[in-house]
Amino acid sequence: MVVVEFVVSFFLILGAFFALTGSIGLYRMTDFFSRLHGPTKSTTLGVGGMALASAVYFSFQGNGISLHEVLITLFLFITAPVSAHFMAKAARHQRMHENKAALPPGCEKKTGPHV
Amino acid sequence: MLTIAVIIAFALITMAQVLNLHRLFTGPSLPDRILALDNMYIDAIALFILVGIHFSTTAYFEAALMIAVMGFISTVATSKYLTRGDILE
Amino acid sequence: MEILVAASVGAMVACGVYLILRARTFPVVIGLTLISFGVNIFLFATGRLHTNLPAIITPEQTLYADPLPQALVLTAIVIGFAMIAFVVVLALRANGDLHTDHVDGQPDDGRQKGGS
Amino acid sequence: MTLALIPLLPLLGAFIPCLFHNRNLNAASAGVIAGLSLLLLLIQAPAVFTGDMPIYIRSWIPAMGLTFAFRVSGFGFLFALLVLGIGLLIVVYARYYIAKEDPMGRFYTYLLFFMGSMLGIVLSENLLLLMVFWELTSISSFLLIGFWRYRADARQGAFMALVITGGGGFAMLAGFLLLGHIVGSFELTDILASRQIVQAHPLYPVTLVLILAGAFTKSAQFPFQFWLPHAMAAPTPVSAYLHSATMVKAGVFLLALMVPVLGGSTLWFTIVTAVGLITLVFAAYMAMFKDDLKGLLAYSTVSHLGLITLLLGLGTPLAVFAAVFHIFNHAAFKAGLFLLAGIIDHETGTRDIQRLSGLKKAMPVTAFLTLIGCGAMAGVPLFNGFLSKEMFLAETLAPGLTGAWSWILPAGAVLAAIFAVAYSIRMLLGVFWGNPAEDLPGSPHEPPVGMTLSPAFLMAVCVLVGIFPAFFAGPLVNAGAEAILGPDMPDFHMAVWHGFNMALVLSMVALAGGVIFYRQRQKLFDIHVWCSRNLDGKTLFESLVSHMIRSSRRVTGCMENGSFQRYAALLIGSALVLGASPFFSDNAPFLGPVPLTTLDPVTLVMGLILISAAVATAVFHRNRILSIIMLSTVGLVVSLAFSRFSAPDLALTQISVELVTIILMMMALHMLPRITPKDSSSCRKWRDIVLSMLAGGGAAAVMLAVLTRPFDTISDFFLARSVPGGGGSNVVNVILVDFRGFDTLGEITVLVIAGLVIYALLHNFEITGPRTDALGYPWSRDRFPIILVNITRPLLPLTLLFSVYIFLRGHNDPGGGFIAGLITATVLILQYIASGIVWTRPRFHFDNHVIMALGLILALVTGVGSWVAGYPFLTSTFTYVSLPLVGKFEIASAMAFDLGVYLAVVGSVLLVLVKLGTLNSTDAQTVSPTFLRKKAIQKEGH
Amino acid sequence: MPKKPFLSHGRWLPHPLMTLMLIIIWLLLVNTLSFGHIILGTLLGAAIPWFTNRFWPERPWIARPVLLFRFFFGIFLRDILVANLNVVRLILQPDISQLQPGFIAVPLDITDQMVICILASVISLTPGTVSAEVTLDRRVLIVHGLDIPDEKAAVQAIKTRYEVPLKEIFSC
Amino acid sequence: MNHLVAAPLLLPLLIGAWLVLGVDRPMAQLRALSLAGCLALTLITGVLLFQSITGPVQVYVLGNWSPPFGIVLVLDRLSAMMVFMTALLGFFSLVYAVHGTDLAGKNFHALFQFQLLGINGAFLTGDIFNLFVFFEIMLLASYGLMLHGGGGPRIRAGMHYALLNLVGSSIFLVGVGILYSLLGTLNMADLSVRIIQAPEDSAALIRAGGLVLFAVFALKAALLPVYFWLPAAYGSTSAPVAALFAVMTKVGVYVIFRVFFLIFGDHGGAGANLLAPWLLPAALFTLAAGAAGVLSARDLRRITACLVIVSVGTLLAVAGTFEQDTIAAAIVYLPHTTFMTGGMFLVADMIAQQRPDAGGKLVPDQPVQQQTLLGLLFMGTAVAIAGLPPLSGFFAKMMMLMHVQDSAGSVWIWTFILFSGFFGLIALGRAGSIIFWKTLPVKHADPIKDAGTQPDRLPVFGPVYVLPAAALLVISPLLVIFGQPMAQFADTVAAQLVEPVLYIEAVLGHERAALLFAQTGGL
Ligand code: NA
Ligand code: NA
Repeated sequence: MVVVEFVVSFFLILGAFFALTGSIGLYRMTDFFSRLHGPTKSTTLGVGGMALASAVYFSFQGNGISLHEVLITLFLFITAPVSAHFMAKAARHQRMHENKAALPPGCEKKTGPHV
Repeated sequence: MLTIAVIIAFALITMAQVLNLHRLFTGPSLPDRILALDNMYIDAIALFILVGIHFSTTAYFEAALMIAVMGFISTVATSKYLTRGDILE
Repeated sequence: MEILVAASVGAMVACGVYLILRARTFPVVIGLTLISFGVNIFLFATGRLHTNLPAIITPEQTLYADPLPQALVLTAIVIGFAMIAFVVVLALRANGDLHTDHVDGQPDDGRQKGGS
Repeated sequence: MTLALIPLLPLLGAFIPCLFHNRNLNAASAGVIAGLSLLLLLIQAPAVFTGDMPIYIRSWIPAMGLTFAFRVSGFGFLFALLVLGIGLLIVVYARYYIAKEDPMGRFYTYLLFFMGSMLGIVLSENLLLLMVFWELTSISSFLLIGFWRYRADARQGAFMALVITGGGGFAMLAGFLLLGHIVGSFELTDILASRQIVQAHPLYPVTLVLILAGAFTKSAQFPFQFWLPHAMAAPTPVSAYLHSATMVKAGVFLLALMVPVLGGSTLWFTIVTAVGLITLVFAAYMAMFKDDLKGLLAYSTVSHLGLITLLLGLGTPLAVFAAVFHIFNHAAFKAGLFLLAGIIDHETGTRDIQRLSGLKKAMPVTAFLTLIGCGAMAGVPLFNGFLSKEMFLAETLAPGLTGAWSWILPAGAVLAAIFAVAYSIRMLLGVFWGNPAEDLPGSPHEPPVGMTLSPAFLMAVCVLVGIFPAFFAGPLVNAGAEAILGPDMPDFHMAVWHGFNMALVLSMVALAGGVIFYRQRQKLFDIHVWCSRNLDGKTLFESLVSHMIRSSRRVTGCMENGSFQRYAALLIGSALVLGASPFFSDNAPFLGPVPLTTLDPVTLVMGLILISAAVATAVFHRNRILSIIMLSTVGLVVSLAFSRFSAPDLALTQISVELVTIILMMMALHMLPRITPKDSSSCRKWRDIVLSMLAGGGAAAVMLAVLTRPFDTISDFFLARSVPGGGGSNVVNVILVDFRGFDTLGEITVLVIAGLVIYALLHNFEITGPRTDALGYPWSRDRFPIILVNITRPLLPLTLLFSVYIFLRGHNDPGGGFIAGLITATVLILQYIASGIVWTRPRFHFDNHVIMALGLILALVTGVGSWVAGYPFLTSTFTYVSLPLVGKFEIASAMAFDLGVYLAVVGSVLLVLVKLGTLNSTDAQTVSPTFLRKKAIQKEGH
Repeated sequence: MPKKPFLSHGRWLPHPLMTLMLIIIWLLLVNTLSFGHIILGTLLGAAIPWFTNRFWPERPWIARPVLLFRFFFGIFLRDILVANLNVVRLILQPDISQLQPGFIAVPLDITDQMVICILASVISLTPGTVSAEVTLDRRVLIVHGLDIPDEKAAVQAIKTRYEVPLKEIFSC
Repeated sequence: MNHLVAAPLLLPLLIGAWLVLGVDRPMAQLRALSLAGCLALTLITGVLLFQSITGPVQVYVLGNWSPPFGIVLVLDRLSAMMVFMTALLGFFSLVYAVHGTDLAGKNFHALFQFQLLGINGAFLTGDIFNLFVFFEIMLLASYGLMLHGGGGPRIRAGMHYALLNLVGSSIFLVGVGILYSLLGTLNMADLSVRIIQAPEDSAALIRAGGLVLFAVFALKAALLPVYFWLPAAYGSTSAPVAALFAVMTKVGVYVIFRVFFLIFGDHGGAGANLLAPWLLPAALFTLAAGAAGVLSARDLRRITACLVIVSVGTLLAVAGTFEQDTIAAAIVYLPHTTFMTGGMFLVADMIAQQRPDAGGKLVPDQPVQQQTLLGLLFMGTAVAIAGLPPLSGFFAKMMMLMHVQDSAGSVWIWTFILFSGFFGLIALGRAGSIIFWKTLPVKHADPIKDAGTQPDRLPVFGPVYVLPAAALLVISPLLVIFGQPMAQFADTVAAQLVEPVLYIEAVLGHERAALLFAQTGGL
């Protein structure tokens, strides 16, 4: 049981740490696109990890295996890139990248940002 | 041990939420705020999970799953509002 | 805990009321939504605040949170949703028909003298 | 019953003349009805003259002391006779008077209506019944005065009469109610016998004033006299009938009726006498200057009514006797004079004394009759008017008033008599004597015999009574006076000659004075014009009415200024004031005894996030999309709060509802201004801030007060019965679908209605959003980004599975039909968002109306199903079924109900959002769904 | 000559892969392996794809499931973990001004939209990159990198590490 | 259990759902269904009214969960009268509406049925939260009906109406929440028992909860200072809807009666006589404001709308004395004023339709086509409303004045009622005189210039069109002729209302009600 507790605790703290890191990225980074990385990756992974921790925890509560928390991770991993993609799209639509970073060569000939 | 771990996790997530809130309020752009809100949603999942472990109940699993499944819809809708105006066209 | 909940209800109601008193339909709708959040929490809390006592009958649990206000709030949320949907659309329709989103359907604010 | 028929015949038969299109039939039917009624009245005559008082009583509304009761007192008989007798004459006269173009049937209808009402007044035994008829005369006279609706003066006159007499009626109603209250009965017999009780009662003065107000308005007493002359815009028969003989006499009838119970007090004496005197003199004075014949007669009428009022005010037996006598006399001569004036008008086309002149050659009969009438009006001996007037003069000399004021009554009386003589002479000489007028609109000649008949009859009465009063009027007047006076009846013998006395002297003075006045009339006219420019009652009335309208418009406009902000502030303010009021008088501590629970840091931080997000929603409200984002933050934290405090179902519901709400709001926002302009002054803003602080503070305070109080609830029952009785362990869900399933049925009905209303609102509605985004960039050309399209499509089955899961487990765990429905609807909406309406609609081609209606019907049918088992609506049932291999599972009727909820939610949410989405999408809107489906299938084929 | 799909689809089972997934998810959701739920899950797994078939006309098929397996666990999960540690380091480093964020344009060889999406998602979930835009002609994927000292190398890394395996797995 | 008690709710719900289902069916079918439903509802409620007069208070225990746990419907005489009134008025409004009003927009008939459902629910429910639900049904349907057909003024007025009522709904929930949080129950009968046992220190809170509810009910009933939504809303919506709405303010009045007699009546407890200091002044000011509105209105519809306010003010001023006999008088007045104002909306609409230029505005125009018919209808209704004999208004008013005589504030009530009647008389007299008498010369159609346009522009109403207004008017003399039975009935209604023991006994059984006996010292 101690092992389980340890595993759960480890994953919880690690996950929470990742989640916090995501928010720190959101807080610290200087432009929108850089801010995007923390939440999309760290937070998703962190919360996904915490869900796994929860699965482990409930699997050892005496009510049989509980894996449904895995679904949280699964769905997070499916949806998080979509959100990120869309927010980036919105930001690009608002020309937020034009001052911050140079356009890649492939985009230059296109008119405007909505390549 | 687990109790302490949960408390630490709570503290970390709460701090994360505060940082999210900061970004939500300061922006400066709308995508920034949407991003902050989106992150708050995801961190809310963490809170549901922690509450579940803390109280040793599965009652909040559905809420967590619900956000994971559907939370992105509002982000998508808001982003589409910004890029297309017309969300449902 | 109780103070925090009370303060939250108060904040939502206060901000909601402030928004309701704006001159345009949209802030009013937002205000109504905010108020309904606050009122839902209020109604919910009439069953008192319980930690970790969800009203799902299990053999282990003997104490439960008051389920009745929860049911009421559920109903209130749904009804509130229907109402908000309606006013949102009404605001839209008013904007289309009256060519203004002023709550009084008056484009200019020349009549403000009555109130301010 | 015959007694009740006297007023009822004309009332109920009033519509009959209207049925004919033949003028003779109009008149004849009216005449027959009036005649029948008269016959019924005369049947009562023997009893009345022997001092009996036939009464007919039928219970009507005992709860309010209203009986259907009539009586024929001597006084009532006299009046009824006048009403019916003169009424019949008017019927005959009007047949010739009313022009072909005018709707004669309607005229007679109104006339009979009035006749019945008037009879009702004079024959009622119940005071409330009397009141009914009283107001009916107001209505019927309104219709009669306004008969020539196309004439402005008729309309104004009618309106004025209605307002004054109707308003007076309200006062009288109040007075009657008080009187009945004091006496304890509304039967006249009881009331008339209760003089002591009434006059000793503290409410007596109020009662008296209210009843007098009613009587004075009806009888056009000062200061209400002005409506009567303007009522002369009515057809002349109406003037003759209503405004001289009958209706205006209703006031004095009432005064006389009330003498036994209300009269005799100083108050009565003071008010009634004073009003009578002023009216008498003032109206007589005014009559002298009227060029319009009917105007002259109208003022004369007012004056004579004043005379009668004055007599009743004096209240001595002889005075009352004189009053009754004068009522009779005045009715006869004045009605006759009006009819004659009508003839003159009818034949010459004008009633202007200035223009009329020397008609006696062309209209000798008319002239002769007018002579009689004027004689009677002036109080010339041998005409009936002389008799009662002399009695009047005698009474004014009686020691009614003492001291310094004793001279005023005789002086006023004589003055009025002088005026009366003067205007009578003017009427007679001005019209008939002098050189024949030449420029008259019509060519004067005698009218048809039928028209002369009625005035001739009346003038004959004047003369006959004037010469043989005891024979022709004696019994009638005696009976009338006796009915009022009872044992006080004076032993008075009517005769032309009472010897040489003071009254006779005064009569003579009046006659002589009148002649002199008439001679000197030009000087008087000058003075009059100089001093009476602003004395016009009509102008006063109209300015009063328009002032009332204007000021009420001001008041209304001031309160009801059309500003929602004000209305909302008032509503919220009212709730605050009401809610706060109990605490001002309450000594108990505001907070209860229950200790506060400890606060953990996480909850604290989340609470602070909630509060700051709420504040941000308000602070950023002008940037609308930002405000929505803040709002959805609040929603998220609220959902967390629900889970924090043991409400998983609520957390789920809150999240899903929140999601749909945000989508909806943004869809609408696209077609609304993005920024809220600055509308409010800072003053207004501060007012709002204060009000919202109070509201929020109030809510918070009450919340806190509530949370610190002990609690005892019926919920234990739900917790105990949920599993055994409701078959589910999620108590919240069991409450929703079972214990309080009716609420839920109502709730989904609300959703369905919202769908319907929104659909109706958006039907045939077009609006376009802006062409660029908020920063001025053109919209992205990527309508349906492939990432979204391709992720959402496989996501659909997954999420539907999730919603099935949420649905099925709802009864035992958090979830249920509502949330499942919202998930289904949302993921379907997501398809619309991702792939567009054109693509999606044909793939989900159920009519959303039908889905939600089916949901509602399913829920309803489930509820009704319990009738089969003999239980009330919505009684649930459940059973456990065991299947081999599958195991034991539960089947509950609540599931069917919840399925109904599910369908209703899916249908209504889709209906609303899709309809809203198609608003701005031209291709989806203009093309029919079937076409879209074809097109999409074609595309698929490629 | 199209390759044989991993699981063939028919009229009654339009998306067999999805059916399988639904059954698994159902059992995960209900958290039991009881026979009743397996039946129910199978019923749902069959019914829902049938019901939503019209919404998902595309029939993605996996040419090389083994490769998918390898890609998922060998590259994807590993990268996620490593990349995250990397991102954590980048975020938490004291001086973030040293970062060189920027956009890169990844020319796409894949044409299947679904696979483009998967690629985009994978990119977003892995090292310091977020796919920000697919051009309207679906030929170029624009990616934002948190720290891209060398654009060309980054483009190349993405193409070789993710695009090529995906192209093989889905054979497009 | 008598299932008929639930019928006034289930029938419109079923018909409404059915109408939604057949949304694309031909209008004739929808109309037939809607009318049939309304007719059936009228008959059923008629039977219920009869049962309530002859029998005891009936309780319908929904879901078979005995009160106070489940929701109950309670049919006492007052609620029976109200549902019957609603059905009757609804039927006639609907008959009027099928002449074209229902074509002006979508979903009219379904909304109409749901409106009836909401109103009936508010009358029948014995549960305070369920009352909220029915309020919302009623309001949402009313928003739809009010806005039906659209147009600027309607939208503008509807916006205010809807927004204010939404604020009201939130306040309602706060009120319910306060009561529940202290008394722990939602059943109104149970509340009235529990309030007796409530601890001393909660009294102020309970009273605050009750008064907050009053603010909401005042909004529905249109009392000062929260009535301002009404004139514009009723004045701008379609006629049959306005006619039906004549009963909506009465829902507010009814609920004030119900809640503040049953729960906060004078039978002791923390909330005793809660409304006593508030109702009368509010009602009197409403009365005055309504009368001022009547006088200041510029068109007939608005006059009628303000008359609705007057009628509410009158009702509540009289009821504000809280005595059985005055309540009885108010209950006699209630159907009268509802039907007459409802009828007046229809008459006003018919008049407006036949006036080519002015419509309902009080300015001269060509004479209406059907002078006699419309004139008679107008005059009859006006006479009834202004409180002139021989129609019901006079008797109702007389009865009210008579019965408030001994109550506190009677002088004010008398003054206000009499003056408001006077104002009504002036306004209606003026209106009638302008509309029917002060006519402009008829513009004769120029056969060349207006070929084909002029003749069919103004409608001529057939008997069925006129029937609703006429039928409503006929109710007035009937109320007079059967004045005594009506008065007796009203007295029994008032008795049930003022002495709610029978109600409580019917809902909670003798034992619980006995608590009330104990408190009041036996009855
Ligand atoms: Na659209
Ligand atoms: Na990512």
